[in-house]
Amino acid sequence: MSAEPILEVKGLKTYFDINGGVLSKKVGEVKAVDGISFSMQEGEILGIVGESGCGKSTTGKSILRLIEPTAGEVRFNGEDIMQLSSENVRKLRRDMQIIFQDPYASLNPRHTVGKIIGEPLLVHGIGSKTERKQKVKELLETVGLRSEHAKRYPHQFSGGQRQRIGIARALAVNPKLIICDEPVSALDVSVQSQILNLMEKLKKEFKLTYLFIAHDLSVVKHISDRVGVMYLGKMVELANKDLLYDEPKHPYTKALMSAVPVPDPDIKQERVILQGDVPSPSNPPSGCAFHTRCPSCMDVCKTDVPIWQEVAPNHQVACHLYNETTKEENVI
Amino acid sequence: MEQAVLQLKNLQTTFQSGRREIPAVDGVSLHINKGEVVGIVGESGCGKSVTSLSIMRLIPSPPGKINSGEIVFKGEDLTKASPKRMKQVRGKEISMIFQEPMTSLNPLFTIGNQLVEAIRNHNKVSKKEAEKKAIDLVKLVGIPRAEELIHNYPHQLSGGMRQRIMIAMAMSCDPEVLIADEPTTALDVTIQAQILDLMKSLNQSKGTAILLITHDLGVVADICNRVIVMYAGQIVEEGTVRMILKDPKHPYTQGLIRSLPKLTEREQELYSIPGTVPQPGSIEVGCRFAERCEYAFDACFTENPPLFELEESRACRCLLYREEEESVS
Amino acid sequence: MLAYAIRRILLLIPVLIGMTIVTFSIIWLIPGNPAQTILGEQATPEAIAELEEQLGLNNPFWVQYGDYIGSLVTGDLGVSMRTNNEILTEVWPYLAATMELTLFAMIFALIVGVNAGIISAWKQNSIFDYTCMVIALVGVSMPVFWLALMEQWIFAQELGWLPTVGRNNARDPIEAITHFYVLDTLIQGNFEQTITALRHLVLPMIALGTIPMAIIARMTRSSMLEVLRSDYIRTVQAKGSGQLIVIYKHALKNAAIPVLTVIGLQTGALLGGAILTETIFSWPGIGRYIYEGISYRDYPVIQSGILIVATIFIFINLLVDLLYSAIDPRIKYD
Amino acid sequence: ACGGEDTGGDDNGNGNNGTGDNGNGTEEATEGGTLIFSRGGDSQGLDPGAVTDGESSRVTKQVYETLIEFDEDSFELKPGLALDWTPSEDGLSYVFNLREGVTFHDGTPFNAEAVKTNFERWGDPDHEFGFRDEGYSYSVYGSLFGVGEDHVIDEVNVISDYEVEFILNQPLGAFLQNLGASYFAMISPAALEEYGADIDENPVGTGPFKFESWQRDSQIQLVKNEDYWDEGLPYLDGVTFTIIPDNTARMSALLSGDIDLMDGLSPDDMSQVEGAEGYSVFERPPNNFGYLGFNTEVEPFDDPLVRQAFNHIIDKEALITAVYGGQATPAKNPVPEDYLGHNDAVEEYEYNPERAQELLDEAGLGDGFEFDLWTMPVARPYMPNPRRAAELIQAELSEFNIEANIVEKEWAVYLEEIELGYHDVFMLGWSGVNGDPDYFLGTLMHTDGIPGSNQTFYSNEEVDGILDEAKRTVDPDERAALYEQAQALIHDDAPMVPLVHSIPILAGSDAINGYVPHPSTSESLKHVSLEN
Amino acid sequence: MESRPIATPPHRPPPNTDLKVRSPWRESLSSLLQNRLAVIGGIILFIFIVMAILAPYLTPYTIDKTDPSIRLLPPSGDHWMGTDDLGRDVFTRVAHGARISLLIGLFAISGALLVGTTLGLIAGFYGRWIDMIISRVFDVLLAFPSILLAIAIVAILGPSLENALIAIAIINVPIFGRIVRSKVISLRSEEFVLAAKAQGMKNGRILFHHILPNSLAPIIVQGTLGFGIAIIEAAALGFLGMGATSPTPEWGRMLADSRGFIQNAYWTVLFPGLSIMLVVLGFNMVGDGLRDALDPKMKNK
Ligand SMILES: Nc1ncnc2c1ncn2[C@@H]1O[C@H](COP(=O)(O)OP(=O)(O)OP(=O)(O)O)[C@@H](O)[C@H]1O
Ligand SMILES: Nc1ncnc2c1ncn2[C@@H]1O[C@H](COP(=O)(O)OP(=O)(O)OP(=O)(O)O)[C@@H](O)[C@H]1O
Ligand SMILES: [Mg+2]
Ligand SMILES: [Mg+2]
Ligand code: NI
Repeated sequence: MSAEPILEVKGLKTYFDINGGVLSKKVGEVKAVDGISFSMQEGEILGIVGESGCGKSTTGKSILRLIEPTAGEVRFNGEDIMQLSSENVRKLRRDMQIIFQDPYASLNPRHTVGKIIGEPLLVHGIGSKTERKQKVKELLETVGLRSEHAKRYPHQFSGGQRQRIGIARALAVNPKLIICDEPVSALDVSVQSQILNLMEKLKKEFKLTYLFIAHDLSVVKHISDRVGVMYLGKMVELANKDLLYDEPKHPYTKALMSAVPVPDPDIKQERVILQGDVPSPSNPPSGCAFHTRCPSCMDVCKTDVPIWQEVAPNHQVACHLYNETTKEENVI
Repeated sequence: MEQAVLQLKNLQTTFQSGRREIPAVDGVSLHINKGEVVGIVGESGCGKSVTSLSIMRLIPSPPGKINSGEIVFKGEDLTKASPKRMKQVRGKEISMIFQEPMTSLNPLFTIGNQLVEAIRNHNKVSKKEAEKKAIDLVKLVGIPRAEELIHNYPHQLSGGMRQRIMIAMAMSCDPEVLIADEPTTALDVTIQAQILDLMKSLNQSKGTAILLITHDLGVVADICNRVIVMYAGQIVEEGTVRMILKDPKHPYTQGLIRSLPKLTEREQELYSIPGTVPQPGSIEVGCRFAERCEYAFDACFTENPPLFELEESRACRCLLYREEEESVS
Repeated sequence: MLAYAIRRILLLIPVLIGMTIVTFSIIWLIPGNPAQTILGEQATPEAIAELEEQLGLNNPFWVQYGDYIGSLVTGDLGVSMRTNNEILTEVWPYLAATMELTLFAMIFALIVGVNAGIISAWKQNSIFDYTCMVIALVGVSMPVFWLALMEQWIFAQELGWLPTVGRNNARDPIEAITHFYVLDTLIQGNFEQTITALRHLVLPMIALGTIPMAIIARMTRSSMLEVLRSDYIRTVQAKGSGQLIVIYKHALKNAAIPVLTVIGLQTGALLGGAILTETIFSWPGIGRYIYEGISYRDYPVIQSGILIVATIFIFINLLVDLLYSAIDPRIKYD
Repeated sequence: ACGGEDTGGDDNGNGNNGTGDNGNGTEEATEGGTLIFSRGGDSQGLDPGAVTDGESSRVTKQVYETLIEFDEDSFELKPGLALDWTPSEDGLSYVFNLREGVTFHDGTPFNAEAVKTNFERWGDPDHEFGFRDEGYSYSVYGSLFGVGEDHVIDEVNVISDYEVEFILNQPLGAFLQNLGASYFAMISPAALEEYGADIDENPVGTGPFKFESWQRDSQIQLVKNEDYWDEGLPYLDGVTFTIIPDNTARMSALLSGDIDLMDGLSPDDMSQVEGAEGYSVFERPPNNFGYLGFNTEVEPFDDPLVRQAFNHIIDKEALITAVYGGQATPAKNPVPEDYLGHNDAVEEYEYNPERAQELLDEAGLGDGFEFDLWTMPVARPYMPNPRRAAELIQAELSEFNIEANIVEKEWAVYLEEIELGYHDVFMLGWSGVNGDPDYFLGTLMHTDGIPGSNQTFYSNEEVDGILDEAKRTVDPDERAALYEQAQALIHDDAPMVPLVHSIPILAGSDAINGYVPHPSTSESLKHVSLEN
Repeated sequence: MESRPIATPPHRPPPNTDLKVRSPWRESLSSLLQNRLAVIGGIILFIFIVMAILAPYLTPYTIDKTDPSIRLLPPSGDHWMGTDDLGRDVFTRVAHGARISLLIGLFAISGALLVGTTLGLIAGFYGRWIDMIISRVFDVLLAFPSILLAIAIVAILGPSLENALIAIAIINVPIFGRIVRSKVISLRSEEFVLAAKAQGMKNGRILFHHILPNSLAPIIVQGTLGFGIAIIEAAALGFLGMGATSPTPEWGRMLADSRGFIQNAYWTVLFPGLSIMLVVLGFNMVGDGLRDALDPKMKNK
């Protein structure tokens, strides 16, 4: 843990403008990502979970500057990506890749698989034409497809196979970090496990680092080393996975854990059923964003934003329950 | 055996594709008892939705049609029912909710209007009364501010709320059977927990039998009494929740359960079933799972395995159990 | 709703300004000397020069454009060079004639088109469906002017069932009040003349309405089919509502949205097509007004005529948009 | 009937006022009924002096009257609002005796003051009723009586209530003939005062019909003038002019009984009308001239040989058959037949391809060439289908390897640009208004007409001299001789291919009695009656 | 797991060896060929194209040779569609008219397509003020009923075939522009475009390798349908005397010129009009077929 982190995110914020009103002026903003900080070591898998719309994808895309963040710092190997020119960001993308959720939408339907996988090589000027062809074949075999598949088009493949193509494409330029934006949530269970296994295998083989986004807690738990939980644009808890799953601290994490149905008739866990729905990120509640649904909500939660702090080794939480200072201040 | 409210006998539903008729559901037989919650699980495209739509006789036609088989509802074969009779059955005796709460309500009418329509389809009540009933129903599914809410349009509601409205609509005439086609797939886990809770309580308080379609074994474990596993248009295994989850017989079910990442245990590598689900209609002879099965032997590719009854309310479509079957019978 | 309407109207302003620039520069760019046209082929050059001077045709572009906008703002559409009359007052009979014709054509197109579309979608792949759709396909491929000529030939000239041209019978002219003749005759209680007016409307109405009818029929059918496949229709069926409720309450209202767009756009086609239909049927409408304006180089008439038509067109589309938001509750909040 | 009128006048008036000539039986003329007259386009305005188009004069002719009228079917003069007129010896002054007891439709009397007002209105650029600021212009007045320095009418003097004197500053051969033109009709001065520039939509004259209403591009309604000075006339209760732009559509409206009388029958439809029970065709005597003009200033048309060759190439008979449906006579002079000074002795260039080839060879163009043939975009009485005519001519020329590129411009642009000489060869024509040859020759062939009405840019000093002299000559015979001489010269120079004098045809129901088409395109309908 | 006897080496059927490369275009083509109406439309178009190409060789007549002695003859063995008022063979002219109409359609649509697509791509891809300006210009152009705008443009440029063509091209520009723009905007947020960006591709490459090929389907459909519309518009202009000049046998022009003979010689009006209708019908049928064949909704899922 002493090594330089490969990726360091500090106070990342991405807001989307809401236009409206008579003259289509900006009338508000969606705080899709609202001040997230974390860091990743090389070779680590950091999982991020959270409910739909909590800003997981936006975080992933903002790190790659596929969406321009509003504020914050993203250091990749010590270099602040936010300060780079767009040309340099383009070059940096050799080292950082992304795999998308939807295997149907993320492949250009008009390109052959060979072209899809070979294109990143081409744009980064890697290898000659024949070398690239060879590399495409290798990559296809690496992800469990056959080299003849290079001539086919995406629509001739099943969802799982397409996701393999997406992975091969991401691998093509030998990246160091891959952001996986829900790579398995569109897949059936039986196929999902194939992909998860493949990803794990590749990670070892290529010494990759994954930022693994998912909403399925069991998947995240299976694959990650550390897990962060997001709620409404904010990270509420981040810890080693065992720590997090065994001793969740944030009330939201607790509720989330208990809500996951377990396919075992013998385990009848106590459910914490949350009331109401996730509030809109365009109009987040004051104070702690979770206070509207929180079973252990205090007065302070309604007014003060909890700070992000380490409450145990390798265990960070943003919750007033664990904040002695705020508590004390409030008492005074 | 308890009395079955709904029984499918050898149902086959096909879709016309070019000149070919492709069976999406191929000889499904099942039954649902009074007050029971039966789950159907299976991978995408295995025919779960087609089965449920067939029961409602809502298969889009053309290209689809119920080719053969019987759908016996309280002794009456619905495949032979007149459109008029089906109108009575739908919503009143059997109702249904769908996977996509976002698109399952007509965006141009208020919630109240759509609820009132459902109520007045089967009850001769005035608009006023129907509206009152609608408010009660909305309250029943646990939505506060029901009086206001019924004047809202669907787009003003969140997904979870819409799904509750769908449930309210389905429960409006106290149906005997509720078919829920992946009612929580599109929802978040915390919301899913709310909805499952609601369905459980409705099942308990009203005694409505529920046919729950899902691909999430966790959901099945949570709410169902009995489970039916489908694969490529056929039932491959049937049994109580415990039987299926704890002691799966069919290699597919086994693989399915083993391939799930588990929240509660630690594992190094996940099991995975090789290959992919076959296109419906692509396998004419042999076990449809044979190609992906690690236990497959020659007969699996040449014989169509029947559904072997293994014990009470337990069946499995696998040639591995042939002798057992023979010995049992 | 109101805010939405206001927003939509404000959004129209740049378009309206753009339109005035276009109409104005079109005229400015047109070659030919209006003075010459006014005076005709037997005019003397002196007279032409004199008239040019009077008409201010020698000023630079922006001065003329400024004058133009200045007077438009005060509601002054200019004076026709041909007739020396205020266009604002002069244009009404033409406009009314066109509006009456397009209105009837649109009603015809709507009634026939929407119903054919609904029935075709309902009875998809039936003989009725096939026949309707083949007719509609031919309909959208029909050149208006040829259809008009053929109609005139067959129904007026060969069979003599309907009048060949015009809006009324010259022997018993309709007294104009609003210049919507059908309305005028009704106001006056002269039902015989109403029949005359309607008889004159039939052929041009069909000629003009055929293309929109075909397009509406096709659009209604396809959007109906799409709606009928949607989840919420399945919900309606699942709760046991009858076919008629499914089709006319739930499906039609949803299918109406794309159809409305088509109607809005087709009004433009109607207004444009009017120039051809009106020429063939001697219908003294705005199309003829503009056409005559062009051949007489009547600058103000061309400018204002085109501007009026385009303005009507965009306001109809505005109306359609507002109608959407009346039908579709999701739009208000966008 | 129309008896009992004092046939005044001198050698010009022949006292033939409707009786006798037209055999349609004036005696049993039934009174009443409204005549529906349909034509192809609307009138531009109803101020006769300010318009040039036939569709306007067709209507103003019913509402207004001129001092001198033309005979029913020719340009012979006869009394109109003036009973008689006396020219001075030197041709520089004329005294007119006006008809008494005539009132305008607004009740004000017609008298010498009114005449003075009307003439000054046209002639004086600053006249209060000139409305020149409102875009009015009196272009026919200008071309017949001159403008500015060339203005011929020096003064109009009121001698007494019913006596008016015109003083000219130079003799004008066509003076009286000009006064017969429908353009110089008398408008009520009171109405000019009242309506101002709107007079062109509120005509107030002395004519047999009063203006009732005008719906632009639709119809004009006139009603009987009950106080018309010619006792017993008109027979009709009213006239409605309607518009049906297409000739065939108009004909079917006629045959279905929607209208009574139509102008511009397509010659190809004549057989239909003639075959139909109860309808007949009227021919209007030709009074026009359609031609193919050369730009004599551009190559190769500056060479008379080429121009003559064209004259031999074009087959007028074929043209007349194909485009005019036989309703035209081949032209050899600009001046229509029956006109004063029409030179019948000129020997027509006959259709003769061999001769044409010889001429072209001589001009060094035997192998052909290419040029632009400007074609009118609109139908005119002298050229009912210019495009078709151009296609025909184009096809004929192509036999000689001469490629004619047909150029079409919008009407206004066309007129403007041929005046500027942008063309090689163009098609145009001219219609008479006053029955005087000067109106054809002086305008079309005189150097003074450049740039302007002389679009062939033909300039021949000798011809100019003869035309100038003829214009000033008052004696008809002398003038005739001069014009004949000019035509012979023009014929040799061949600045144009005279194509045809077309015969416009009308069609009407047999219920119409007493309708006689006048060569000038407009005729009074006061003797017309409708049988019911 | 239960220990079940595992059979001797399972002889499985060979794995799915269907490696036939089926490009999306090929698939669209084959589904187009299965569409009966589209095939009929294609045949109609083929006939007219052949007629246009072979026009000079189909008959012994020329389009401009006049012969008043055989004017207005009804259809016969010599003159399949009769003769017109100048004695020209109507069939010959109709066949040559196919050339003109098809060429007008071709040039007008390619012009509009080129300009409209370029503007649409720029507007959709770069957004901001460029989009704002281009979109407003489109709005303004679309605010005029198209035929009226075409008439106005011809009035500026003067009546001729070329100018009619330019006018038709201009009125079609915003139609293509809008389609492309909205397609580009929707594609811009598609995951595969985002993926291309994430791979470090430059804008130009993304635009031309990813966005443009995927916008082609609606462009092709609109191009085909627009072809027919352009032919009607050209004919309308010709009919109003604002299009082709004599003796060009443009169909609309022929209609206008023969209008007066409809009662005496219906064939002079019937055949040119019928030709317009059939060609446009052909384009509409093929266009509809293409729409179905290329519709992304029908594929993939
Ligand atoms: N381009 C955009 N413009 C405006 N708002 C956006 C945009 N993209 C995302 N948002 C909003 O930002 C919030 C976060 O979106 P994001 O896609 O990051 O969520 P997510 O956690 O990935 O959800 P999911 O699990 O559904 O993928 C949402 O409320 C979404 O509506
Ligand atoms: N309208 C239709 N037309 C043609 N084929 C259809 C249609 N509806 C369903 N099918 C086919 O029937 C098969 C079964 O579909 P079904 O919708 O029942 O699957 P499912 O088990 O509900 O899957 P999912 O979990 O994705 O909802 C699929 O292979 C599908 O291709
Ligand atoms: Mg996401
Ligand atoms: Mg389903
Ligand atoms: Ni085992």
